[in-house]
Amino acid sequence: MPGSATAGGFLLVLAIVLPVAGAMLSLVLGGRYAERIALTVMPTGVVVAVAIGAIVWRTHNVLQYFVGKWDPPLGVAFRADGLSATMIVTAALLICGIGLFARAQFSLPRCVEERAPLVFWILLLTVWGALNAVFIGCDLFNLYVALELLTFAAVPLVSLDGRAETLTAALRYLLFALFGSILYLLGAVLLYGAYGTLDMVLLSGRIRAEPAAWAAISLMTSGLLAKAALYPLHLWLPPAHAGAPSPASAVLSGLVVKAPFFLVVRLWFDVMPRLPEHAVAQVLGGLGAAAIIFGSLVALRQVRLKLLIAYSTVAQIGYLFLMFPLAVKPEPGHPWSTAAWTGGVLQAISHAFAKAAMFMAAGLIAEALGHDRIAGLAGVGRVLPITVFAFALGGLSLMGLPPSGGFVAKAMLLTAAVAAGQWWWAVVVLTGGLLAGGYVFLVIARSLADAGEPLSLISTISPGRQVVVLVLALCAVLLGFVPLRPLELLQIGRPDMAIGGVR
Amino acid sequence: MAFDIGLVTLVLGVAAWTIGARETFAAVVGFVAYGLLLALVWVRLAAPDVAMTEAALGSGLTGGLLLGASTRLARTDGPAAIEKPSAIMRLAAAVLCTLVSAGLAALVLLMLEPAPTLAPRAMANIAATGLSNPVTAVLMAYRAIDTLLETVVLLLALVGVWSLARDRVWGGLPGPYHRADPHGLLTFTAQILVPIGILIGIYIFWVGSVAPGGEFQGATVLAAMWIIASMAGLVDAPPVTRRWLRLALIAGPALFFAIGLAGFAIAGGFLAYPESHAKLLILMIEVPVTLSIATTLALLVAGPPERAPAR
Amino acid sequence: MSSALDVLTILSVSTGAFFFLAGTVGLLRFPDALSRLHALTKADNLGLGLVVLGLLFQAEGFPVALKLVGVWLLALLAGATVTQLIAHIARMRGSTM
Amino acid sequence: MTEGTLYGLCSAVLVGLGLFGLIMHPEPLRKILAFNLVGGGVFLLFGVVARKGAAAGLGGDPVPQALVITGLVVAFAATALAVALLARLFQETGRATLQADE
Repeated sequence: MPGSATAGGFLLVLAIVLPVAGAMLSLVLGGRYAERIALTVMPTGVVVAVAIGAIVWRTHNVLQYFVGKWDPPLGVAFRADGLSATMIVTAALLICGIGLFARAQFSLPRCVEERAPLVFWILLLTVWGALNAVFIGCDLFNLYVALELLTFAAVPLVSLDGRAETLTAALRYLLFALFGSILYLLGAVLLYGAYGTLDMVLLSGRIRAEPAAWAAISLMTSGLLAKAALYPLHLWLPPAHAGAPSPASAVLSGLVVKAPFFLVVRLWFDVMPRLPEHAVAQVLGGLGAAAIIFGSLVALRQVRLKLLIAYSTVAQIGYLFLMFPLAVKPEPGHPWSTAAWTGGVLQAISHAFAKAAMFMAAGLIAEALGHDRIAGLAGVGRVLPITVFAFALGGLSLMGLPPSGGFVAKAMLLTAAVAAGQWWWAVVVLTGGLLAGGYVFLVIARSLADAGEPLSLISTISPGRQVVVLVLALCAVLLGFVPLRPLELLQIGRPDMAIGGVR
Repeated sequence: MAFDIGLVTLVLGVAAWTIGARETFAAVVGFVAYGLLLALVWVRLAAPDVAMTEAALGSGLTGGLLLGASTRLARTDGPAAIEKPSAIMRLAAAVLCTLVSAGLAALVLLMLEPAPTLAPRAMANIAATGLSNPVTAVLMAYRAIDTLLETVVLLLALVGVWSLARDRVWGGLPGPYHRADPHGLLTFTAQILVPIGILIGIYIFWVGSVAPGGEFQGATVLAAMWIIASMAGLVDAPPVTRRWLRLALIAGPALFFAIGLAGFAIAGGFLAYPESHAKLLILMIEVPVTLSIATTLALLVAGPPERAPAR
Repeated sequence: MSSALDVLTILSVSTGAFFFLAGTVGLLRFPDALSRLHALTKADNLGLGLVVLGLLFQAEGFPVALKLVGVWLLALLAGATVTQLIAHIARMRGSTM
Repeated sequence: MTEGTLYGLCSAVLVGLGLFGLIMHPEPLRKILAFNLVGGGVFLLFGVVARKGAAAGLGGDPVPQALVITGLVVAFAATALAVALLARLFQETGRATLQADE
């Protein structure tokens, strides 16, 4: 049985209500206020997120809330364990950074309402609320609604400029996402039919190794993979993430694709910890490895900066799935299994910061130059030193070089692979790092090259925006300095894992 | 049972037609029929609430939307211009989908009978909600958070649709213009049908607390009436920047949130209702929610602003 | 008493079903749009009317009977309007559809 | 075989049919149509589960029935968004396909 609701559980409700209420208020008050509302909601939301994290950290227990006082299976529960709390704080910090950055681009005129700014702020706030709903959701159908909310907020962000290419990208994204939702829903109904509940905690106690459970986990995982753009279901991602306005790209690449990944982790490790077979996990890892190699190779051949970063996202998503063959059976709770799990989650977080910073840096460069052709970047390092530096810091994390969050994450995956005797994953991690080094170096070397003649900028970039980008990139780096003890936060509420196994 | 077998055959036949039809328009017509047949299936499965939603929303409004789209996109280049997937691809997909079907069929045959159910729990607690239709009790009490998020989903879909307007028509009127013909038959029909339809919509919503029906079904009927009236040119959509329109759109979710939050104070939890006032509070939520859903559905069908605002 | 009503219901609904069948055959076999529409609406309106009439004998109470008649009237209205619109388009295109 | 099982088999075939359309149809509008068709099949499976869970004097478990109502509304919202995207794409390019320009 799930425990009772815990004190402070109302914070979970606030984490959803605040951003969504902000979005509705923006719609009603109109464009002139949308930006101000968003900028008011953001610090409040960060306070809520940090409070959730602090409570989970201090009490060393999960935060739980039964909506309407109806306990599962009849009602719907919200639940925040260490992993949820970490994701919520990550999302809050990133959304704030992106919001501050986007002010210059989506600032609102005082007299008439304009389409793009109004829509952008509403969508940004809703993405945030939907992400929080995914991170604390505990009921498979409630999570379906949250995922759809996330999709409907994310898709229009892609086509905000209304060009034919971005419209095509948005439509393709939507179709992939709908395909994914249908498979997910099909899995959910099979579970309900077999076990009479959709609550994850109850399900984890009832589930047995039988055909219905097998079919459900395969269908749901496949659906979520389409939404997470894991190779070979990645086709929609590069045009969508590269075509969106840069703050939107940062949200999409940094946060939105992490939501379906988060749910796969939940399903595999929390709902059905004893179910997945090693062989199936190897397949997932294999797809991850293919994504790393393919994404990185294609990124190397890109002509445009934003597309390069988007293909790098395809590759970095691959790393997330390397944790499955290493952390799933045969021995959950084994030190290497915990290391792999933690490494995978840390990769999700550090990539979120690094990739958001890199997309926004690319946005600034494109704004200054009027284009984002990699061949034409020479001299940018001189005019936008902070931006290029931030891009390089983000790149550090992608390559997995110290000091960075990416380094710790990849080192953990590497250690786990070696310890588990599955050396082939270690080869993939190292190769992926080298290839990432290649495409990041390509950009940095270009930017630092001598232009020969002074660059003609079409607009100047305020230092404030560059600093925001730098701060996000620094967050990715700082994750590498976090002592390992706080990583125990991630383990709170996870029955199967040996706490301290990461040491 | 003979009736059920006949119905299943029809449903499958129409579904195959919808997937296989050469013309998109024909496929859409097939889809509308498919929806109506599914509504019958829902009646056979003892789910009249779902049957009404399927007929009104799944078949009616979705069908209308797709019909409109198929005629609008009719001038697109013919099938010849579009690359057909190769025969091998088609074969692979066919094998894959057959496997999915076969697997699902096997699972259906393996399903427990009787299946695990929440019906006894839903009935045991229904007194606390003041409702007597268990489906409405699930939607408005036990799983009210789903319904609340769903109203937000609809709103967001509308923001998404509006975001597809061209910049110069922002603030303009949604959808194409329909000129009224005061002596036309459509105008005549609309004048008779719309008042009756509004009455029926309100009735379906009202009866939802005790009998099949509810806010989604009622709101869909109301939205359909607005669409008919606008097709006849009797009403026109307001400019999307109108404050009252925006208020009508968010009234439902906003009140839902407000009463949910008030639950912290009066019933000790988000979206909890004190037993003595549960029915009243649920009604207070349902009225604006019906209004907001109806407005949102109608505007979703109308599409993004297309006509520049009169300045 | 009730068995007499049952007989009436069976007769009426069966006749109604026959008209539906006839209408459908007409829709499939008649040569041009206008006569197809004619077959369809004539037979269907009559068919539905007879089905409703048959069900009236089984109705429990006045409100249910009123709803049944309402269904028929609304179907008549919708059918007539749609037929008119289709016929209009058919004539404008001058085709046999 | 009960009627529930019969409709369950029907939904299994519908899902397969719809998925085939969703994957294979090159035109986006047909994909959207197929998505709705699969949706109908999946929802039907909810209905079958509900029917098999008939208890407490009810003809079916009300929880999955309510979920279907929510699901139908979400599917409509998805369809409306997809159709609007497609219509705008058509306005911009005169085409309603997903072919890349490259």
